[in-house]
Amino acid sequence: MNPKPKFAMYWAASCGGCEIAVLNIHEKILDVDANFEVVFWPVAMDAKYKDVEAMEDGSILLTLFNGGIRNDENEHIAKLLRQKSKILVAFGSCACEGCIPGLANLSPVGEIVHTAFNTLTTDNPHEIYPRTTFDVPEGELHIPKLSKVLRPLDQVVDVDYYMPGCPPESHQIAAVIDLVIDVLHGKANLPPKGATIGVGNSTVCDECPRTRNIKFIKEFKRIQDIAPVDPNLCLLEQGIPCNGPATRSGCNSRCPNAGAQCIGCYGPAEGVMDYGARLITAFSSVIDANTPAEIEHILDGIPDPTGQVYRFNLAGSLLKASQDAWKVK
Amino acid sequence: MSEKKNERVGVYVCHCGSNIAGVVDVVDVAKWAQEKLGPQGVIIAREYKFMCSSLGQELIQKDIKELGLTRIVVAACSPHLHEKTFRTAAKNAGLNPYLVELASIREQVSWVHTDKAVATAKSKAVVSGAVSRVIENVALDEIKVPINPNTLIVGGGIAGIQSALEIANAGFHVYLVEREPSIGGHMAQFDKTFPTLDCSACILTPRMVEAGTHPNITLLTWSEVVKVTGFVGNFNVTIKKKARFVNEELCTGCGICQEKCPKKVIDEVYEAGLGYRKAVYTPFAQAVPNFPVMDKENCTYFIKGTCKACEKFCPTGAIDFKQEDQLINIDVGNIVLATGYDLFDARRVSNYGYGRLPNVFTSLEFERLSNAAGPTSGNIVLRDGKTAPKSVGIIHCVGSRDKNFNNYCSVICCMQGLKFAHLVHERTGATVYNFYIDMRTAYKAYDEFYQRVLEEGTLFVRGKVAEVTNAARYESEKGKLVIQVEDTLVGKQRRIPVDMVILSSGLQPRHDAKEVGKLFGISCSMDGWFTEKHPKLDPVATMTEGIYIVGCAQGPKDIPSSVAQGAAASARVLDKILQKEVALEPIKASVDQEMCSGCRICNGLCPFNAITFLEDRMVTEINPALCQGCGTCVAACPAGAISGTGFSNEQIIAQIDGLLLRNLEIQEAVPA
Amino acid sequence: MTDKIFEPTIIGFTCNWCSYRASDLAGTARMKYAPNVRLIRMMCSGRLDPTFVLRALSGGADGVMITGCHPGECHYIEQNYKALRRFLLLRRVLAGLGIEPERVKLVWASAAEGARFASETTAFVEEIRKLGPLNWGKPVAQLENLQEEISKLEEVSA
Amino acid sequence: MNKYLFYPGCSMESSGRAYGDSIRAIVEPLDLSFEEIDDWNCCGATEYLGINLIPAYSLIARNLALAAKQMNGTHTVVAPCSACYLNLAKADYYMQERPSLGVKVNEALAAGDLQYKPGTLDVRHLIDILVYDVGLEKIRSKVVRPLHGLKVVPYMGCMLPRPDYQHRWSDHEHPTELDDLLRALGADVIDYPLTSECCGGHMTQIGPETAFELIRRLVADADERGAHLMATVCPMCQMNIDAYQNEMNHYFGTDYHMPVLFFTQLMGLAFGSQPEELGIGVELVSSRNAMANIGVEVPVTQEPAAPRKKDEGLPMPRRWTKHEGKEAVK
Repeated sequence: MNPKPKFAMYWAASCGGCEIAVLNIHEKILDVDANFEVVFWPVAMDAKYKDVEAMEDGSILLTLFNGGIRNDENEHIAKLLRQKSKILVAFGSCACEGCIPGLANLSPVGEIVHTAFNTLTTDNPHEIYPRTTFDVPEGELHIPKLSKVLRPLDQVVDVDYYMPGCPPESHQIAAVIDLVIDVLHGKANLPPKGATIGVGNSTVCDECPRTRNIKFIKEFKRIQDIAPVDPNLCLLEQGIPCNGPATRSGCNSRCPNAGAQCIGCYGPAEGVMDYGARLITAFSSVIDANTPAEIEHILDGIPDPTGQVYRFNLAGSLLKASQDAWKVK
Repeated sequence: MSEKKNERVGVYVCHCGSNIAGVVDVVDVAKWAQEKLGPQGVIIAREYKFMCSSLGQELIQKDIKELGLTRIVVAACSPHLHEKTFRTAAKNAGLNPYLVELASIREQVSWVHTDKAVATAKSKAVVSGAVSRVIENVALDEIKVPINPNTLIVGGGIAGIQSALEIANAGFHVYLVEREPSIGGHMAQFDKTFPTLDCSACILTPRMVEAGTHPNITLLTWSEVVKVTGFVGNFNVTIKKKARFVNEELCTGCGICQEKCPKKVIDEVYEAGLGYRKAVYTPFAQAVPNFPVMDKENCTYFIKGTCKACEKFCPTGAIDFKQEDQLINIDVGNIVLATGYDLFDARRVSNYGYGRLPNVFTSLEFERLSNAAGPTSGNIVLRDGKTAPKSVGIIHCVGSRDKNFNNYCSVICCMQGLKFAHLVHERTGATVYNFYIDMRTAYKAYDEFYQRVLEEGTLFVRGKVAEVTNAARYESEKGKLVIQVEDTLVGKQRRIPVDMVILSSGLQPRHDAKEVGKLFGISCSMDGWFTEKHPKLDPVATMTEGIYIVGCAQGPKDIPSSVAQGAAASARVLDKILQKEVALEPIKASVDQEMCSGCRICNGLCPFNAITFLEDRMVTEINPALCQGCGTCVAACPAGAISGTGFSNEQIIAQIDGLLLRNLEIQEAVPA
Repeated sequence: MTDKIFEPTIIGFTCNWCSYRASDLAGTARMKYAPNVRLIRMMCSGRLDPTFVLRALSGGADGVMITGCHPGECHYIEQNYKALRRFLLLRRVLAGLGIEPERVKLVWASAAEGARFASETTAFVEEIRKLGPLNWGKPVAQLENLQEEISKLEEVSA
Repeated sequence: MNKYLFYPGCSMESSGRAYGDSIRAIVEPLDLSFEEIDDWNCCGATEYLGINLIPAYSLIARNLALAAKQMNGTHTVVAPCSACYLNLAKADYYMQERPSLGVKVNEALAAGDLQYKPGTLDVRHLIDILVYDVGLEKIRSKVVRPLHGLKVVPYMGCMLPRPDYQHRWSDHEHPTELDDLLRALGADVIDYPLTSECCGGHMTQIGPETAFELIRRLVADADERGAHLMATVCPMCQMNIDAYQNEMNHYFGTDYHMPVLFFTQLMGLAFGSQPEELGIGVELVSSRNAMANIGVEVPVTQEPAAPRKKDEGLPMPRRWTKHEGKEAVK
């Protein structure tokens, strides 16, 4: 039989949760093994970049790329895998739209480095900072250089498909893998390029079982400040800024089911240009006040509006995605 | 953003004589559009002296046919002026009218900027924006809905009566709803009407009777509208018919009940608080209908549980203490609001002493005083009810043109003041002073009336009265009302003692105008008058299709203008009725029910109740007929499931990019 | 470029019934005002989707002017209040992104207030001129060269 | 026990001692507690603001600053004198209205380690407190000796109702608070059209003739209306009309005898205090005859019924109420 198609998975700036999610598909992983030859997957197996560099272009059928582009190493591998892969999937919220690491775009790199290496929470008596080059007897060592901002994958290379989620739900991953396998056996066709896969076509509320009424919010509260939270009533209706209304469905409203508000990891619905904008209108639309003073007072209930509406999407947002963000080279 | 469209766009830059060409280099703009916007799909860009001329329009039509243009941009004046013109032109050339965009380079550029280079540059941007936008435009068709031929008219004053008669005479049914027991409105309270001085009742009552007996008019007095749903052509209205406690079938209007009723009450409404009525009453002799109503608050029976004098004496047993309010539900196609005005409460101007000084009267009080049918049978006397005044001061602009109260001019006060002057002069021979800021006697035969009053010897003092006091400083002022005023013509402070002061109070929006506006889905101006669709070109229509405003509800005006508006609105209504169906602007929002998550964020946003939530399918739906196209819900939908025709996201985003000239390097603009 | 005064580019959103007519009136009355604003007509200020503002700012506009009927005077009865609510939250979010909230301004102007429209426009252009070109990427831009930053830090370490 | 910060003002210890005494007499029965502002200073009266704004405002603001330091539980400053009230209110208002002024004044205050943030305090006049906080009901309930038969004209003076920065008064042209209060004491209150006219203020010092004319108008009209006495809320009004009435009579060759008492003195009487405790008798135009009207047992007369009688007379419109005002203005 002809050789199995090649599969690769890589983590750039990410937490590793996406890998866990992939492994979480249980026995389905065997199908992956049965149908694919895993050629590159740093978390799961040992492999060298040079091996990948040695592969011929387009030789990898499917690459799941998770994590955003935060340093020159990430960027190098992203470009490399793009070159070697037929299908490059931006896998997980980080690769799709920056996710939590993307929030770092709100602060200068120097500040980030400083926070990481020299604040109360860090035990760094000699104030030793990373340097990009270091001489050792064996020669000069290089560590990757941080870029100014974190970029979602598609701001660096061309992306075939997007699979959001922090991490993507295992059942969705399984479904996607099934799909690809079906495609391999000619039982199905690939979705159009650029499509978002492994998601529903509406927003979280669509899957959320909580009852909903017309909303008139006089006060926004953090969930921990409400006792008791009504288990059956829409959280937003209870004054909790829930990102569900604007967040792509597909997770079976995991968080609201668990009694917590949706934080938006599945990103915007189809065709939405800016996720944050949708939440801004969502929240402001339910405010029940007409005078600037009253409205401002109600808005005070959302302590960090920017973080609230862009928690997962800052790097992918309209403003951060606009040309000039990366001009400085 | 969206994939490249292959539209064939024609751009037409208008010189508007020198209006545009004088400041904007139109030739350059056209040339630029042809070159730079070519990649976007501009295949022809022309400039012409007057695009709106028939030749200009033919130019476009010719290109549509010969060059197969699929989109048109006309860079000329404001869309509010000629959008229709060019849409129609396109339509006649077989292109959907909604594929035409106007780029305003006159009102928004050439008329407001001076630097030719800058103006030309801005014009390019504006054109570029319009081109990007028009490419995203989609063909739209007007929405047609049938029209119910019945009409509701709210308010039975002269404006409402006029409107009702016009429509009824044309053969269509009218429901005339009046809050008070009788139609007639304020005009029924007046004695004479300026400038001709014909007796108000004499000219009004025939109209009232006609309205009351007209086969096509259903009169609903002592009633109020409580609920309105639906939309132009198809309104459903709920009316509360307040209990009269008099059976209209049995009552003959003989009036015995009023005679026998032992309870005397001050009549705050018809007699302006200057006279009395009974607890069961018809406001005035010629009331239409002439069934009395029982005033529950004051009726001895309702208070003490005994009396029933009226019931005992009623020859037809029409008195019915058990009667209850009833709700009537009707369907109408159009609604005319003729809800009138409230008189400015003169007690607010405390330095004029009304309410404190007995012999200070308001205009409405004076109308009753001078009315032959009034409490004094037309004798103009002081509040003691007998003494005739020897000198009378008439103060204009009370509560009007005063930043402490109302900024606007109440229009009628000057003529009213002159009328009063004449009546006082004629009936008492007293010396009459008129205190005015400016004498405003516009309109036919009005100024002639002013001249006449001047000749009669009325004294005019130009100046705003500071105060009216009964604190005498000099012997001559003892027992008089002293009017302290700066005579701005003489440049002196004057103290003028008089026996009687008449305050020519201004007109105010009805105290409940805002609520009524909400009820019918129309808005009020900052002063509180109902807002017309266009102050000059569409004064009786409102933003809400099928709802019209006439008379003082729309702003202060005199009887002739009110009557004219009443008739005008009827013409508009009849036009609608005769068309049998009405075309609605196809600017509407709609929900993609696949994408709608039923989050209900939008549900609270529509003041026109166009948005409904389908509990069964847990999705939201928009009724296109009710939707007014404001687009608030479109902007609000967090799932991006609501889209709006005419002003879609694609159109506006494209226009933004166009205005910012990003479309010139659109390829680079889209990352990755 | 740098030596001559900065001419901001501003996108203005107007509602069809009040503020756009106000701008028309300013035109018919030949009132002169700053040419930096390019208008987009919508049916109502309630149509304003924050996306439009973000798109404008990310597309090269230095400021955005949103205009509508006076509160209580909206031709759609109360939709301008909804615009107000969005506007206030949007400003907070922009501030969080390092964009001066003053770059987005809300102006009420009735159809009769051509003069107001003109003066408010000119005033806003001046405000933006003071703020300078939009450089919302500030936190990013501060960091011209990462190498320098880190080498600086290195000196500190013994 | 309602607590207030109290700014007596200079006259309370001199020309207007009777006012001070009578206030002390009514505070307790109405269980009010007035805490005097420590180290307060003159408010500059009517003159200083006309001479030099910044120092004048600073002089006033010092009191506000001190009061602000002292406020515990209350943020209301009560001034019994109209001039004091107006000045304090004015300073508070304009420091907010014109930030530049606020800054300058605070600079000045800083010299004394003081500062005042406008809007911190509520500046109110005594009668405002009595009518709107204590309430007429309560006052009526404390009356043991109704003033039936005492014909009084209520004289508010011009500084109290105007300018009405905080909309405290029923009406700034013809305020009725004093009327209502006196009525509550049982007095026969006469409608006094001049209630908010000027008493001459400091014109008595710099242009007596002008002041005399103003005083004459007030006294003459009160006399015309058959008043036994005038009740006032302002030490300056009281002094002007009381102390200069004689000279005024000389000047015009008239012979008016119109006693002027503080409304608090009448309250004290109604509450049962003795005239001497209330400083009644110290006035120059003696109120002895006037007082006789209540000293003796007079038959209880009803409050004047509504002017409308059963005869053919026409009814009067309802009286204007503050409540209606709120609605009308909304």
